[in-house]
Amino acid sequence: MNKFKWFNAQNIEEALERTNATVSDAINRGSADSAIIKSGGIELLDFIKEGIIEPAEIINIKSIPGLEGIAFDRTAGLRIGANTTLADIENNGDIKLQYLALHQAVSKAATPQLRNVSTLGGNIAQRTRCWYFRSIDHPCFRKGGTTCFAQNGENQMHAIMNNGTCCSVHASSVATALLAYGATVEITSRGGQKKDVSIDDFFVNPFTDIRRESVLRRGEIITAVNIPAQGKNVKSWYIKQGERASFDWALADVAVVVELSGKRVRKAAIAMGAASPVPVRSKAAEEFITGKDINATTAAEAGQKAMENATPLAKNGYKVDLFKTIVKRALLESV
Amino acid sequence: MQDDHQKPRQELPKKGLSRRGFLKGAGLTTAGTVILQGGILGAEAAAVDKTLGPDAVTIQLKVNGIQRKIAVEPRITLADALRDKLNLTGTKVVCDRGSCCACTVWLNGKPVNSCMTLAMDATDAEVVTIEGLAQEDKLHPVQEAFIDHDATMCGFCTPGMVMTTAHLLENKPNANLDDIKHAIRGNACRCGTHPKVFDAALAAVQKMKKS
Amino acid sequence: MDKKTLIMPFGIPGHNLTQIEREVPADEPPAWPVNAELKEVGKSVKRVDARAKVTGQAKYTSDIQLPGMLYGKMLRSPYPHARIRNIDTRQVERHPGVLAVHILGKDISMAGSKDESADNYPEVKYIGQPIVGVAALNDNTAIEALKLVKIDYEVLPFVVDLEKARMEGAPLVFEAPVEKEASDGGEEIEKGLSLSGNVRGPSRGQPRGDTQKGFAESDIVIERTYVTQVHMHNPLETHGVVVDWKPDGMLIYASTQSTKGVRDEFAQLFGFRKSQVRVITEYMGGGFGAKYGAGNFGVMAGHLSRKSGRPVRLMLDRKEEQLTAGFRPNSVHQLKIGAKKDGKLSAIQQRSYGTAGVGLGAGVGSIAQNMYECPNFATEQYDIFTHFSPGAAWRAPGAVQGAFGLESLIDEIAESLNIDPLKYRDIIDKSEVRKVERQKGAELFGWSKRKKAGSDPGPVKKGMGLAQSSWPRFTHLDSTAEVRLFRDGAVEVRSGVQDLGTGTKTILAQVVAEELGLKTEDITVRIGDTLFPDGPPSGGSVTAGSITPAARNAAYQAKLKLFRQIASKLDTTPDKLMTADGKIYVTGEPSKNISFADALKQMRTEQLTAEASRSDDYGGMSRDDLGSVQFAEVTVDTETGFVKVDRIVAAHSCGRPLNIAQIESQINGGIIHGISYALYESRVIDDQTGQMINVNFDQYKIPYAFEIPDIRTIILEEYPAKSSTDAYGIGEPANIATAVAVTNAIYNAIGVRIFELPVTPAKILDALKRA
Amino acid sequence: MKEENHADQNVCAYLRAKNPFGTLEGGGNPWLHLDTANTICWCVKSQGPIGPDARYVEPARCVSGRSCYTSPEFS
Repeated sequence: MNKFKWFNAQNIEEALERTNATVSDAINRGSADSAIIKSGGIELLDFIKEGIIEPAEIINIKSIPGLEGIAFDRTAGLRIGANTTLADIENNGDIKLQYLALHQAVSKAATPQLRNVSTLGGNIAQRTRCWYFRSIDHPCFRKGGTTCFAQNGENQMHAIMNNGTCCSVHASSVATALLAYGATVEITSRGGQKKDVSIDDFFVNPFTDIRRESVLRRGEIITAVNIPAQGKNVKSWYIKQGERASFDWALADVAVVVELSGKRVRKAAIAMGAASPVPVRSKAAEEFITGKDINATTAAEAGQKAMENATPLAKNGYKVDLFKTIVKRALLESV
Repeated sequence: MQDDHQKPRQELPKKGLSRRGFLKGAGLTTAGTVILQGGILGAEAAAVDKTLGPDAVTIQLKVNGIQRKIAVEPRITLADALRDKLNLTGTKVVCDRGSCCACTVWLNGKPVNSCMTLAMDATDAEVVTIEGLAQEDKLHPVQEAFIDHDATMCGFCTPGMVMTTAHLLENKPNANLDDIKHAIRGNACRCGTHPKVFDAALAAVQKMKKS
Repeated sequence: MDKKTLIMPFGIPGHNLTQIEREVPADEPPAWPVNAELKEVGKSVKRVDARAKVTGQAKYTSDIQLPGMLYGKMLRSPYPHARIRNIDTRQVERHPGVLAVHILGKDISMAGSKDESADNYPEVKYIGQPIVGVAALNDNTAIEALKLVKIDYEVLPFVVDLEKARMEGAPLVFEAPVEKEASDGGEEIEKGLSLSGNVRGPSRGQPRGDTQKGFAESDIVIERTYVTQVHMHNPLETHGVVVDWKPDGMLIYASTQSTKGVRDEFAQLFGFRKSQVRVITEYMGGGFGAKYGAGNFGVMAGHLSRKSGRPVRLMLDRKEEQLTAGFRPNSVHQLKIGAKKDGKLSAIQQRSYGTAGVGLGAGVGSIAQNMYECPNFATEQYDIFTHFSPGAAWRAPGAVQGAFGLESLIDEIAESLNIDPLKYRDIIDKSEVRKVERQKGAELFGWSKRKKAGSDPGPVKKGMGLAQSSWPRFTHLDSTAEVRLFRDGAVEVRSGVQDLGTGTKTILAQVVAEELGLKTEDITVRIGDTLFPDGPPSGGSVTAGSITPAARNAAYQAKLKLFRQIASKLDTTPDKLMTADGKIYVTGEPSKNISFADALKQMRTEQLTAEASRSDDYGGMSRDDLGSVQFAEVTVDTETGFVKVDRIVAAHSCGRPLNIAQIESQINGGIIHGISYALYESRVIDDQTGQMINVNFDQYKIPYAFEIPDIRTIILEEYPAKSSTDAYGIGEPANIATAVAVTNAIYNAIGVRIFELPVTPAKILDALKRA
Repeated sequence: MKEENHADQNVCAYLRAKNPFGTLEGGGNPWLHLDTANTICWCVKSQGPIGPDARYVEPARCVSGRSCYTSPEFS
């Protein structure tokens, strides 16, 4: 690791004043003078250890009081501070009861040891685990290079949709659940301005801007994630399939949130991670299942619809089948 | 210095430090305001003197019950600080990326990857390493069970396995096989001790019930 | 040499146990009875070093800190193929905290600072090939310093893919074969196997009979191609050393499977006598076959230590380990087997290709040649060179790849002949050991409940399969142990042999305790140090079979010496004395005894020592094998393609079992490696850059808790009457059959065969679509 | 087989091989039973399977006449 300075921020303003780069900035514009914000630090340390960034200063925001915690209110919904660890989310009773798919997604993320440290803010702001992107030896588009090695290379883990430019997939499986619940990300910027960004808008597709995966800019910080209250008849389920059951990144993951009227689906959100460069909802599947009962036939059909626009690459065609199956199963399990 | 770890460690809070005061009672917006006010008030104080490093900085932490002062560059991980500065080499670095948990130590009562924790983040913290798990000469029941059930082979994953398992049993005395698998799901072993680790952990549950 | 005759147990208790007469060297100890009659041997004795391991006190090479020690790091080639025009290290030498810089030449023993010139630079043939090393005050400084090295490369075309490397016109890894090159004497030198392009071979092993004729006489002939992946070792402790060079010798801490091998290479390279080089491996974090020899990193550390005058620690990081420290080569294995209607095999023909990068050794072993009765056998095994780091031996090298093909095809032939695969082995396998293992294993496993292939209803299907293994009983005769008795009561066994985590320390203590009538915990084990008599390298499952007889023999000789000293004190002659339960007795007069500890107090000298070596196998060397049978049950999700191994039953033999718990542990390990080979692990190389891209534990998938099935082992006691302990290793046998037992079970679940490892969801879904 | 039996050869002092089959009968000459398709060979001088002459290392080729050859007598 390179030498860097350390700054314990006591408040958000202080942190935002000092920071001059996000990880994405540092990767693309050089990091010699960059001062980067760190919460849990897993992601940041990973990049530094790989030599992909060499920040001049780390601004520790773990030291900022009040940035962690979970508050649940039946009408206002759920608010999770950005510094809240995944372990605290996993162990929260309200979340287990009211936001089952989120609980499931969090408890399947990383390892227990990492969940004790990783924060929600860091988790959704993390960069793709594409093995080319993570390799200092592969100057890909996302690192300011001139090619996507995965397009014609080892793309077995990669995107099966929206994959024409860069076929990486977003790493956060927690985000898949947040997307299905219609969460918003609270971003605070210099001067204390806050904005709530819908999670749909939080992630950035590579064809929009290949050098970043979220709208987060320097001088901004995630302060919380808010999730609306879910009605009484809302059910949810999350399924993650990695190569290993013990701990792994998702080859495919699906979060389903359905609002029922009797047995009939009134509203559905079907979110897929590891399908596209950013987590996506399948409008086709959602529209199909809305107004219908969920049963083996309709669930399977919804799975088919979810993959209507799939454009698999040479080595990841199996992921299409995988998604069809887990969309189906998540729908069936949700009720 | 080498003998420090043989001294008894002090009792640690089992659940670690949690700041559950967050947002409780106070309205959400209020908390946000408080933060911002703090920020404004603190702006003047945020002078250069608050920046530490990049050269060695002296930090304090409690390791295995003993208050220690060490000089570390901010880039030094907790694992390296323990191994190189305190000669506590029981903590092993294997993957160096948080994917194998061989470097597991308890940081404020919670098992974490010391290879992915900067020593700075352990400032004023309580750390327990494999060397500090036994109380004087009395092994932790998990350590005893690992010996009795041949749960070590090369032994390189063992410190991490033991620290993870011991933490589980301290917090969940009735742990079953599924709990054990969930707890050690991130701990890599290349020799294949897992079946014996399962046996040992289950035996330790019984042992701890009796004691 | 004087000889004597021993009557020894021979065969399998409960099956065919009998006695056999063996002529053995006169100084060998008497034969031990079967394990049931022994006190320490054959029991689940606790590991003697377990406490050190569970408390973090065990010091591995990577934990060694010597006064003034520096940290070494190496700069490695980023290119798979390049010529080096120039290396500029001037900036590095001036970098604060750097105390030595060294450039490796073609001949790394000779390359000092003076002959570092372009002519002496090696041609780079793989990514990760080390070039420059630095020793600095800490790791981070060393890494920083290496960034200041300037190397001018001429980048050359490369090939890393097995199939592409075989093609005509592929970039050559090795140019101009040395065939027909004249020696100084003008004669043509030995050719070796031919090299054509990057294809070298074939190696034809030991063919027998006439396969053409055999196939013509067959009622059924099936030919298939089996493909296996590259499998990384990934011991948790990486390769590495701490080297302290002094003008009069070297001290080396090494994470190695062969202390004496490391010693000999350092001595040869640095111009010392072997006695001037001391290698220590007290604790070692796994090797699995890859940790042999000094290693380029070791030699680099040696040069850096010599130049700086300080000890240097150089451990590979995980990326370096995966990039450069060896792997099990992949294989493309074409196998053709002919059989008669009654199942008897009439011909086996195999051809294989594999790549060990720039190295050799990518064959599929000799399991197809050895395991079953078949009069006609032929093999052609080719090595394909690629621009990648060299492979290394990996737990049953060749046999694991070979078994995947052989045991898949035997299963398929049984199916075609409508014979149960278990019963089919009874027809073609002459091994008594495996026969018993099949019976016992099938019963414990519940083989009779196996259903017809693919017959489970629903999308999630269960299946059962089995496979067998064969591994020769190897021993290494240059294996010596010393037993020392101390007047203060200590009993020590010493040898250079190392404990990789297999439990060598404990079994040595057990056999010495047994011989002396003591308890295992009474014995102090000092091994892994070349100051002690040479032990065997640990590879090929030779350790237990090589060093435990030596240790027992040494204990026996020490005991006789002690008897000679104390016989008069018990008013008897030495030949009347015996040991048991911590005492020395007069045979036939149990009241006349002295405790072992008291006997030691009466020794004439402070210490008494005896040394002994592994003798030749009793009854002559033979090529019989260690056999095993493993059964697997799997669940296959046909909608997602995911496979889970639910349980394994493994029946194994390893001669006289010495420590049941440790053998179980090793079998568990072999099985888990096998499952991982079957389902998870695979090196991924990007063909565009030649880089390995899953070069970490994050993307290179080894199994964790939820991937581990329920494992039951059956350890068959079996006495071949070949040495004073009659013990053999279990490391390799445990690893051979698992993967193919799993794939045979997958077939049984889904009714479709998979011919390529690892069996990923993609392959299952693809196979189901094709079916 | 014949072409791989090197019992009669003076192989280079710097050749090493790890071949389980070779240790069957002990002693210091593992290549007596060598089947290089299943054996890892390396050169001590270069610490790898690429010899100092940039050619590959195997017992049949690491013999007198090769430019980097060292007779066992002089090692």
